[in-house]
Amino acid sequence: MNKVFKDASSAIFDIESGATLMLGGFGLNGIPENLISALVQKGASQLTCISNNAGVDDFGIGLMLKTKQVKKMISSYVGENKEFERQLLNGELEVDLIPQGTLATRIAMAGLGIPAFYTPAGYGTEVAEGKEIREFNGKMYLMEHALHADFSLVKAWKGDTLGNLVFRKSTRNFSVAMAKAGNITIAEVEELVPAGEIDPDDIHVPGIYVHRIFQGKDYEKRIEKRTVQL
Amino acid sequence: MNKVFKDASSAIFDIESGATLMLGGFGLNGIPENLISALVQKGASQLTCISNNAGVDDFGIGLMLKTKQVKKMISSYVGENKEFERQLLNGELEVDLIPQGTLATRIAMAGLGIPAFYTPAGYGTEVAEGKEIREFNGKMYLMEHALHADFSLVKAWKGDTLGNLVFRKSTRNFSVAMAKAGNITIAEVEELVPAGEIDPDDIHVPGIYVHRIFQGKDYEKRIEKRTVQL
Amino acid sequence: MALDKYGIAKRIAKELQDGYYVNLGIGIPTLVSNYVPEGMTIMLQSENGMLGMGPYPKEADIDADLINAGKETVTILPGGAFFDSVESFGMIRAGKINLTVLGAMEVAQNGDIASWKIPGKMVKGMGGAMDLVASAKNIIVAMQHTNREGESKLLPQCNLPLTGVGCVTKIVTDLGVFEVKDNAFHLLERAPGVSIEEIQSKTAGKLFVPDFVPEMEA
Amino acid sequence: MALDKYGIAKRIAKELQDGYYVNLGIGIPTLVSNYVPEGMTIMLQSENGMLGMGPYPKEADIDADLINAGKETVTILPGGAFFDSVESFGMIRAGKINLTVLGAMEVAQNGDIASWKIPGKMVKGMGGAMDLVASAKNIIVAMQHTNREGESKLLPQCNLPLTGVGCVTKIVTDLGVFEVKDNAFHLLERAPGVSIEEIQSKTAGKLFVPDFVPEMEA
Repeated sequence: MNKVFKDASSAIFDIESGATLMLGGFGLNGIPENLISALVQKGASQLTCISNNAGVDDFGIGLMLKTKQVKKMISSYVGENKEFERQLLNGELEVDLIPQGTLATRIAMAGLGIPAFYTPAGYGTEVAEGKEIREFNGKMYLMEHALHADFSLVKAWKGDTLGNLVFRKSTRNFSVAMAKAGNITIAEVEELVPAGEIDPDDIHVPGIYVHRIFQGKDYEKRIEKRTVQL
Repeated sequence: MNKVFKDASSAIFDIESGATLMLGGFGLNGIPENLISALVQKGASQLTCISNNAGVDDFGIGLMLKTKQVKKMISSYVGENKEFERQLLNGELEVDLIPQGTLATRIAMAGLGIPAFYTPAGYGTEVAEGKEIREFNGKMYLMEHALHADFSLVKAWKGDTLGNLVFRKSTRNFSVAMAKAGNITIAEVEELVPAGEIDPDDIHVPGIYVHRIFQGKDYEKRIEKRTVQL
Repeated sequence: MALDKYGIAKRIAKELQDGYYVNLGIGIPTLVSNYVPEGMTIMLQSENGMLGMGPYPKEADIDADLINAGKETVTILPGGAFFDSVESFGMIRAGKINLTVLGAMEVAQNGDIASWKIPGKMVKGMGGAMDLVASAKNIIVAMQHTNREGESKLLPQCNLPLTGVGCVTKIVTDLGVFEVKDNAFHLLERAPGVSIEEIQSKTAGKLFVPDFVPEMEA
Repeated sequence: MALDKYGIAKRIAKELQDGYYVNLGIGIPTLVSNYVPEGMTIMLQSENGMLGMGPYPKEADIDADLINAGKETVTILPGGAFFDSVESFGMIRAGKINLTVLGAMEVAQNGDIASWKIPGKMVKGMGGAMDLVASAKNIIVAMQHTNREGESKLLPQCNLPLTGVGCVTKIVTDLGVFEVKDNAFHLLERAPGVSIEEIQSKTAGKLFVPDFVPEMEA
């Protein structure tokens, strides 16, 4: 069993135009920098990208928007990106906006093998249009479906050769659920260690979900809003 | 904010007869030994107990069966207990048997604020009787509901004064989901440490779910099947 | 004198109770954390996956792996915990958050809230707001009483697309504190020096004014 | 000569492929782990919350905090992971387990399986069996061909309460290997020295016997 790849471009060898991708991260926090660069280089287009945000103009998914590789974004918040706005208003880009908790949970349900569930988020709003509405214990809920992807691209702090992943601080965000929801999950890590080096009590994503892993390089980890205490 | 209690009996002061309890553990692995002893001593009766198993004759929930404190068991497997069998056959005990994954997931959904979901487990069997059946992507599923409890009683390895919990090895089992599903969650730990001593990346159950915590004592950790390599 | 944004935040901080788990939205709500009474333990949740959010870091402590839901660099307090977005919204939906404070564009007298979209202008997305308002038991809206055009934001019904229905329980504006119940805004307190007449003139929705309306402590 | 339980386990081990994540039920299925071909990496899942389950511990290494789904003390291999029951059944339902091996009381020619209850006798509960059979794509049943009364366990339809419907893909018994498809048991291999006539006489369900049925390698 070999899950270890040399680098990002070898790990995405079979991502073709038209694919549906999940990309981990929240804002620019914990995004798969190496994999995004490789996708830009490879040039696969007409992609459907599921990601909480769309990056900024010159970093993260913003890089893929610039090259017009993205056909559709499925996100909860996309307000940080001017190129995004331009393409959206021009009709070059489709967008599906989903409440953040619903988005996270739909992804999680794919990893849990649960096809549908009920959530209160969006009841009585335009998000509820066309959805099954149902009352449980006197409260109204919408039925939502699990969200799957052809490929999930995530970035973890540490990983081992069997694909076990550990995240650092707030970078777990959408990446844990996405890692479990991809038909093929590709993980880049800051440090790749031999199997057995990570304490099995501390693993955030067991290797069973991770099909390919490689040690990334040159992490920029750009900060969106640098706020400091005076 | 003070969540710390002196011991098990002070922590269960308001568990009255007729309450619905979740008790963590798998077999005798990771069960809340101190809390069970305190419940036996207190003598609250007519309890509904949600627990994957029912202990053995003289340990775990078996102790509460002996004293006839349990009105109803909700479990996936109860085959290790003769007193249980006797009470069941005599009609002294109600039992609701649920597929293990469905049981775990129904508990998890309570902690996730999701009232209902769909699972394939039990389709076409007597478990499906009376339940909504629905097809998703060509496969048949049952609708199942979240499972709540008045009190969740769990045992962790380490905990801090704000209720954060860490488990050891296979003891996480049902306890993580149950800790999140109780209206009041009471945790006993082998070691209680000040807030800040546990790495926030390694916490299995954040303290927001845990209302009371105490350091347990005299752990027996009985082994059900002592198997060794020759 | 009407409250400034710090005054609004300070007033909302009086709603805190020891041991509360609190979610503060971006903008004025974030400022509430500066007015936590001494000796009170409040755990702030950031919906990108953190409990126990602390103040901004010192320059030397900035960590790109640690941001809040507003994408700002922050710190974590002792006893805090990291988790993922699924768990984060799980605890929100399960009602584990004792108090949610967020901004709004409009609030209706039945508790409806609009805060995420202005048709025809750019749509940024609802982020976590729809999950929060659909789930929280105790929602306080922090906002200016009127919009930039001077129009009331407390309305008979919302004109903008809704974020959630019948969910707002209290509103703190620059002019006063309002409880939302029985299909009306109930005036609880006036900002220092603000008259009931001013509040009445700037509230488009049904306003209930009791016989005595205390002035807010300064 | 019919296979003993070790022979059944050994035959099932031939179905393993490098990199497989496998769930082995209690009894004969557990024995399969003793026959993993050398050089092959197989990760065993134990549904109480572990991947990478290792052999029983040495006496000195027994840890009461580490058991398998059969409640036996075990070990974990390098690269294994612990998790909770929710995640454990999540990976099962999501189809991440490549092979599931379990016992049965009865299997029907349409793939139905009965394994958890004998009405009138004690009911122990289904444990995780219903989740496993409803979710796994690749289910092999390991069992004796006949019950203690000598009656066939491969039936036109199950008589006992079902565990799952239309889910069994393969059966390995003491007498042979069977694929379950097109509403029939298809004989793939005979146990060493077992005749087709014996298999036919002990199979109550529809049996399809191809022209040539190889004898299993010893």
